[in-house]
Amino acid sequence: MSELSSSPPLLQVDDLIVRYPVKKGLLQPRKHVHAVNGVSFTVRRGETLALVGESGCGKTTVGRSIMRLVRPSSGAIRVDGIDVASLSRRQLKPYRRKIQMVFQDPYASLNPRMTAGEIIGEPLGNFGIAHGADRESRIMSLLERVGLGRSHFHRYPHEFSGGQRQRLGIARALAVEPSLIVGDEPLSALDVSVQAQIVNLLDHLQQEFGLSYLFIAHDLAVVQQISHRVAVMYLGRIVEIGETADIFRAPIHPYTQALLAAVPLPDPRKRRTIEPLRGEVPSPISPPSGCAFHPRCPLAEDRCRREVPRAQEFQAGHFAACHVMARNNQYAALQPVTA
Amino acid sequence: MIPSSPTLPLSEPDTVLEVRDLQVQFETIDGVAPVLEGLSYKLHAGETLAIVGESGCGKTIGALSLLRLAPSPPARITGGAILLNGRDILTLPEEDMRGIRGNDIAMIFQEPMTALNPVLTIGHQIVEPLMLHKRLSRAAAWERAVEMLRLVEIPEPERRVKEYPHQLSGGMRQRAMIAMALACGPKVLVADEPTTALDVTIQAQILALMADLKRRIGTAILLITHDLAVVAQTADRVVVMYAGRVVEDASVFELFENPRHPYTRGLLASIPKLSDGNERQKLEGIPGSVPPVGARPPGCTFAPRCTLAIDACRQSVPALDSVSPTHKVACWAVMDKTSKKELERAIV
Amino acid sequence: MFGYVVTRILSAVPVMAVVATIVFLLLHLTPGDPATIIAGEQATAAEIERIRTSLGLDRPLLQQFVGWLLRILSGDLGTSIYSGKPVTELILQRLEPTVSLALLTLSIAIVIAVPTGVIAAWKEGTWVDWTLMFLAIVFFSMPIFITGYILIYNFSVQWRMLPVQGYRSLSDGIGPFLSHMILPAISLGLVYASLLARMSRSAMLEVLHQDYIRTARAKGLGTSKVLFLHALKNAAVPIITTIGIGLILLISGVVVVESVFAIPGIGRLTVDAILRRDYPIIQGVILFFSFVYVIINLLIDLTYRLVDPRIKY
Amino acid sequence: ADETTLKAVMFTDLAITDPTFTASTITSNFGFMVYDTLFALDSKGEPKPQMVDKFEKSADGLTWTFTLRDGLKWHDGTPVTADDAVASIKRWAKVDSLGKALMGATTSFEPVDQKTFKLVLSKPFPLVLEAFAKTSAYTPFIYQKSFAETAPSQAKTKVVGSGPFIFLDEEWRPGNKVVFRKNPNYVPRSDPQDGLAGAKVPKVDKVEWITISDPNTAIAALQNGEIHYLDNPLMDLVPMLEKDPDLKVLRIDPMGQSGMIRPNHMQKPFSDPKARLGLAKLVDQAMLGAAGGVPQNYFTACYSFLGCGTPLSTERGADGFKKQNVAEAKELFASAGYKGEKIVVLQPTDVPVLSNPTEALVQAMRSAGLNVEAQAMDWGTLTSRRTNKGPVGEGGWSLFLTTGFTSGFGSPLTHTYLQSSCEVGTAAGWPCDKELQGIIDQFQTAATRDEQKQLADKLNEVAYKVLPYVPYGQMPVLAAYRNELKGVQASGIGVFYGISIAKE
Amino acid sequence: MSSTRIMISSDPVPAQASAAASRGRKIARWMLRNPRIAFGAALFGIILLLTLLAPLLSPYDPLQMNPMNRLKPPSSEHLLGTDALGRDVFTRTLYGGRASLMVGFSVAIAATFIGLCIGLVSGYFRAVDNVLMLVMSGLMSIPGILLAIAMTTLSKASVTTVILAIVVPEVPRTARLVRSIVLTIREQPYVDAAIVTGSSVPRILFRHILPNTAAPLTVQATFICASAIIVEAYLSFLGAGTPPEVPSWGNLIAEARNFIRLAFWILLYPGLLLGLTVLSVNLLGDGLRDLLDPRLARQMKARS
Ligand SMILES: Nc1ncnc2c1ncn2[C@@H]1O[C@H](COP(=O)(O)OP(=O)(O)OP(=O)(O)O)[C@@H](O)[C@H]1O
Ligand SMILES: Nc1ncnc2c1ncn2[C@@H]1O[C@H](COP(=O)(O)OP(=O)(O)OP(=O)(O)O)[C@@H](O)[C@H]1O
Ligand SMILES: [Mg+2]
Ligand SMILES: [Mg+2]
Repeated sequence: MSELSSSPPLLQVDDLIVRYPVKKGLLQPRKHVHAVNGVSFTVRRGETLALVGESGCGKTTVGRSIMRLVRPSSGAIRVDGIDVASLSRRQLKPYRRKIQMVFQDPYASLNPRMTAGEIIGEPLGNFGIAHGADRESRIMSLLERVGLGRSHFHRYPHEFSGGQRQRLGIARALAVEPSLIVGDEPLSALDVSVQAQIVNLLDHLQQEFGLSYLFIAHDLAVVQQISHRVAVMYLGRIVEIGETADIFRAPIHPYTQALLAAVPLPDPRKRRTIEPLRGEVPSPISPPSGCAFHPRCPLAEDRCRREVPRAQEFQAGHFAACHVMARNNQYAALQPVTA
Repeated sequence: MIPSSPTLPLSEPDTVLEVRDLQVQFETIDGVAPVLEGLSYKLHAGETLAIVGESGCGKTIGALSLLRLAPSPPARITGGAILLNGRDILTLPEEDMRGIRGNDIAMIFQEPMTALNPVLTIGHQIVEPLMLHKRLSRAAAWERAVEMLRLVEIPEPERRVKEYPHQLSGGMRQRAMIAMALACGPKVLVADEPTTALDVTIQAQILALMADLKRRIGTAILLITHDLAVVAQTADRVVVMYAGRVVEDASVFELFENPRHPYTRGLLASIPKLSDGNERQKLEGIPGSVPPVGARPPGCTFAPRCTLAIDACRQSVPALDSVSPTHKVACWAVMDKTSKKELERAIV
Repeated sequence: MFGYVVTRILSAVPVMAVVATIVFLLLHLTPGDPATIIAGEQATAAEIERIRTSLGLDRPLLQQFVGWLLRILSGDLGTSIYSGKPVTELILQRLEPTVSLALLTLSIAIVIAVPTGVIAAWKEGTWVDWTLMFLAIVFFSMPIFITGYILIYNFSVQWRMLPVQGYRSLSDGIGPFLSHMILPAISLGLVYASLLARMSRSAMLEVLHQDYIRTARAKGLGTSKVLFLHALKNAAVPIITTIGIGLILLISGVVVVESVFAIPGIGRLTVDAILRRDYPIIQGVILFFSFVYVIINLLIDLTYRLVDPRIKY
Repeated sequence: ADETTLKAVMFTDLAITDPTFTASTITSNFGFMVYDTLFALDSKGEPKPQMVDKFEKSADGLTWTFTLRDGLKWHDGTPVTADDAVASIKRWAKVDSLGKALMGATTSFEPVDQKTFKLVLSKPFPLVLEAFAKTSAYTPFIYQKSFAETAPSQAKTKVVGSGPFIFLDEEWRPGNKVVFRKNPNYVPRSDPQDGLAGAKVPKVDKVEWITISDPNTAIAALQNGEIHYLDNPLMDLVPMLEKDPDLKVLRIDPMGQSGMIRPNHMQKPFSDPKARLGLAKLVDQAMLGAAGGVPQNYFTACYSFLGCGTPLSTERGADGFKKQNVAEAKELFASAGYKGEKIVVLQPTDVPVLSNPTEALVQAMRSAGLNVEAQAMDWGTLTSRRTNKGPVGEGGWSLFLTTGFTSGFGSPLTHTYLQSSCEVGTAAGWPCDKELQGIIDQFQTAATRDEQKQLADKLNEVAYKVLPYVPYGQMPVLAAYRNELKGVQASGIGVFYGISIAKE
Repeated sequence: MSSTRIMISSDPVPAQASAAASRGRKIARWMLRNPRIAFGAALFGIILLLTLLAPLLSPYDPLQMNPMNRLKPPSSEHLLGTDALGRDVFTRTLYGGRASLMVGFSVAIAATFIGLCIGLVSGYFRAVDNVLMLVMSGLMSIPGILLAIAMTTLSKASVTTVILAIVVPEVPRTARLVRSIVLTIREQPYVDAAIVTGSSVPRILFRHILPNTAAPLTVQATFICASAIIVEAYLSFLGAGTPPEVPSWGNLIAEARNFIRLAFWILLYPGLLLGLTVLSVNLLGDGLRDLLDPRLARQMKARS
């Protein structure tokens, strides 16, 4: 992993802020959903960065901003050093060959009226990558690469099972030979047995093509399986980021700790005894002052209510944003959360 | 805080609910297709029984059939029996069945958002079964509703009782749902994926709450889920379903420590396990996917995905047989290896 | 809430401006001119010219448009070219019959249609559903005037039970009012009730497949509670929408019914005005309708709130 | 509660209350309710004094002195004066053709005192009394002076009459009903009612004109007893009404209306008289009548331009036109140089009595090989379309059907449709023929009946060559009413004085 | 068929029995499942056939009049009697169907097409959306029939004018329906996927969004067709319809209404055929709606 960290970042996100206007009457003041509130991270070549967090914390929004499906309110997204936000529609096209996306819902992300061949062939046609027989053979090889057969070429999505559909989605993303694939919870709609198939496929593809993944997920167990580094989001901000092993072994932020503690273990002998985190994620329309986590945090202090904590490096490549931990510098003392 | 050791079933505990060879089919104009082909299990008092299986294997239909609420058409119960305290409720007139719903058997559903009526207050929805089954006066029922909300640890229950579902967060809604289900003190609580739609932190809260309530009220819980981790954390016993049939039925320890059915093994091998180590194990997964209703293969339905499948599997359906007093499995391959006779002796 | 209402009413302004422009252009860019009609059957060209000048119809179009707009903005819809009566007064005179007809039709339709829809949805796929919906579609397919004639012929001409035509104000007593209104309201109501019944059914079907209905039944509630409390209250929003749309569609039907039953309502006023090219009335009435449209939509939105607590303003 | 209210459905809705502003007939009807006239026609069509008590004519016929009756009062209580009468007649004369002719022959027309006014002519004018008693188109009703002094192009809406009924403006619902109340102060003449002349005695407390636009509904309402009187019932249903024992059908105006086919004299093909002759050859009057739904016993084929049943009626020159002759028509069109150009026929679909005959005529024209395009429109559009003098390509037209009150046809001077003066102001169709117009003009000085009759013969003969329009028959104006109504008279125009409601 | 199958349920339940079913039984089962479509289509087909075969079925010219032989009751000579101008009612009723159906079809096609264009543009391009929707709201707030009467009476009466007059009030409804579909579909992940994979705007519009409008628009078009046939009759009834020369059902009924009490047959037969046609088209539409997508009902509701 050391050679990974030395290579220059493929994707660099700097202080990304995305707000959605909330529809209101003409007379009411305009409100915003602060979906992403200053997020920074990098993804290096061949690396998988997992973005985890509870529902509504802005994971998808980060992914969509990178794909330029959403226009950020501010901040920079650089791919190979080029700022995505400044690209015109035409310039966007080559950019999109570098980055592709796999979507959460394997049902809704495939046009039900197109055959598997057409779906995978679409990017090939759009980017003028291949034509005629060449295109067909490329489609075939893509199908095979994701574990589908030639016989699937003329089938429609509804004739596939969930896992097969997700394979189609991956094949489509692979068609343009991207460097980075953003996967927005690509596993969460699948059964465990099928999840495992896809995890293995993604792993395999990464090794084969040196792909990078930005892997959005909320299932921490899966994340540990697949990612090199993990970023934990809470209410529009990254509260902790670091190497997977570090995060799982020694989480710093109380939220990360709580999150890990909440994951049920598939072992009846290891039943949880820790009291679950209280309360729920507050509304991103009016996020709490200071550290957004403070209302739920067992360690919250006065300062947390007032001041937004800044990310600090606790260990090489392991950052967290927490006043209390920074003060106590207790991370080293933390015990692994699993019993 | 939560009792961590599962309560092991006694040698012959009282059975609250027994499902015996339940058969359900879908009858459409296109033809008839079986959904449940002989579902059997027992639920004992004070026990949590988990039913697991992949999507589409008939868990929900099975659960709804307990209340005779499977969507009809197309679903129709064509055979078997459901014994509640020894009485077959499939033979009851609809009138009496209503007296059982919400009173003896209560249910909570996966989506707390859609399972609560959005246009009625939480209180109203909790009060309804109380007035109906317990014949409480309106005032008394409302009082009890507030109590129930307090029981499920909803803060400010006096205020929340007058609110509508959309004013509550997802976790609160699921708590309200539980309060509603438990209002009449049912003997059986059927929970169909009660936490699937929730975040892990909230899931942990709800599971903790359910465990706590079970301890305090003693209701038997039928927990339907596809998350084996949740099962491991909460269940006493586990029934594994595949394509409308039970393939394995075991105590939670036996199941996780000594899974017998290839399907169960596959499931377990598919679960990524959270560890504090650095190692990344390889997940195995199960090739293929659950056959849709109406396209199930003959013989053992799992055979096409099974690496151990033998000829017998493709020809006839294996019966659910005991491999230990608390462990049953339906698999030709497994049965082949374990001498049946030997087993029978061991049980006696 | 109040702010919302004000905003909504203000949002009517651009809509009405569009309507005003459409109507003005429609009227003034097409042939046919009121002067010749006013002049009478035997008038000569010179006399027509004289009247045209006196009506200001010889002025440039833009000048007429601006003048008219300015007057509207000052709240003056103008006066009828013919009777010289203020358009506002004419509309107000005609309002009562039309409103009574619409409301009575509405009540009849709702009383018939909603239970029909509920029952059909409940009995989905059975012969009850089939019969009710077949009847609904048959009535829906019947031209209103034919229904009207059939009713007049039987109830008034043959059996002499009810008057043929005309309108009695409610202030003349409920008996005369109803006896004059019942046939028109039925002939209109059948179409409208059919629409509403079909919509109620599909709204109910949609609701009946929702999870919370299953929850309600899992609590042991009886059919009528489930149907009329849990389901209907949720189906109310689409039903109310249909009632609203229907109310707007009703206006088209009212025009026909008012002709058949000689009811002095707004529909007839407009048709007469169009035939005579009484521009101020046509413009006034159509503006009025667009205002009513906005108000009806506003009322519908406000009613949503009554039935659905999720809707906020 | 004991008030008697007569409910009537008129042939159309009252839209305008100023009878000098519009020539529309319903406004005339309205005038006869609330206003009074100096003279009025009796049932034989003779002018008889009405507001005028007595009048004198000088021996040379040039000076006329009129005295108003005693007791004439406006509805506001003020007395009717000679001033009012003179101002009203002058206002009327600005718009009415006969009035213009009269004024053209007048040196002075001034009030003498409260009740007397004097007319001094520059040359003899035989139709002075006919003019004052005119009932068709513009009727010279007497208004208050203040009313009469506004220009006729300015419609007056405030109605203060001196007639037998008072108009209740505040109860007027345009498009729905017009309400009149009995004028308690009206002093009727002592001679009995005869046509529009004689005593006008209001015998009911209220008259309501109700608008029912659907003719079927109107008839059902009459049969159901919801209304008493139905003006101009749908012709087709008249036989049914006649069979109803509760109803009577009366020829209110026995001479009724005359049908006219108006070709456009300004544009091809009908600018050529041969084409007009051809058109006339295609007309089968009985067929057009039947198409219009006129029961046979009510229809009169009429070949007199001055109307049938009028004193000057004549069929001279009409012999070749009494039978449809398609072959001849074809020839005539051919010789007029017709080569299949488009002929645009205006068809007023909202007037059944015109629309159906139009369709029948169109069919006849097509059978003669004419390229006809029938353009459907409502009567309102038609009246405006017909003012377009241009070729058919530019919104012009070739012919349309209309009717006129036969009573106005009796004299060529009052017969608007006959005027062929080649001036702008003639009726749509714009016939232009010096010879014909010459004959018409001679009527201004034709004093004796004989002279007039001779001229009339000549006129009819010339007119059948020139064909300012093609007549297609005559039908009475009818009214149906319930038996309870007593005293309904054939007064030529529906009036409601003299009518009482008998209580069962 | 594949597109419709998708819409029935994303998880079809094929039954074992169906594999062996013969073609005839398949059709029979299809009709059993969609009795409204089957019945509606059959009825509509018969009517269409009758009108198309009019020249073969009737010896008369629909315009040939004979005023002297008017209002004759049905006889062997005139199967359904004659009308007020002595024309053969049977012939006119058949030919009338041609005009009425033509109006119905034309209106349905035109309104659908125009509404589709406006709806697509409005739904996809925010910039013009507000303006277009404002104009649509304006048009919608004018009661359709009044707008139509104004348009037909104020301009030259012709079949085209009538079609236009019926189309205009229908357009906003269709446009809104399409717009709401576009707004929903453009939120679909597969549209995002198309954007991400470099699809151009036209490709997204026509390949990904447009096909989704086909089913609801087909249903909408049938309802528009049915309503257009009725509206044409209303317009004729109010004296603002197709030129009387055109023997549309509306005209036949309008002409006949004055004679109901003398000769009811003139009104009865065109009226009956009109009603049956509208009924058959409505049945077809209803059936199609449920067949194509039960969820469609919701979008139809939102169309106003
Ligand atoms: N188009 C939008 N308009 C307005 N608000 C939005 C929009 N999309 C997302 N949001 C809001 O922004 C916040 C972040 O949403 P986002 O979808 O990025 O979260 P997420 O972390 O992906 O959640 P999940 O796990 O549920 O997918 C949420 O509160 C969401 O409601
Ligand atoms: N109303 C219905 N119509 C048709 N098929 C249905 C219906 N309800 C359920 N099914 C089918 O019945 C089978 C069993 O459904 P069920 O809901 O019991 O599965 P499940 O095990 O609960 O799955 P999940 O984990 O996805 O909830 C599935 O294949 C499903 O597609
Ligand atoms: Mg997301
Ligand atoms: Mg389920």
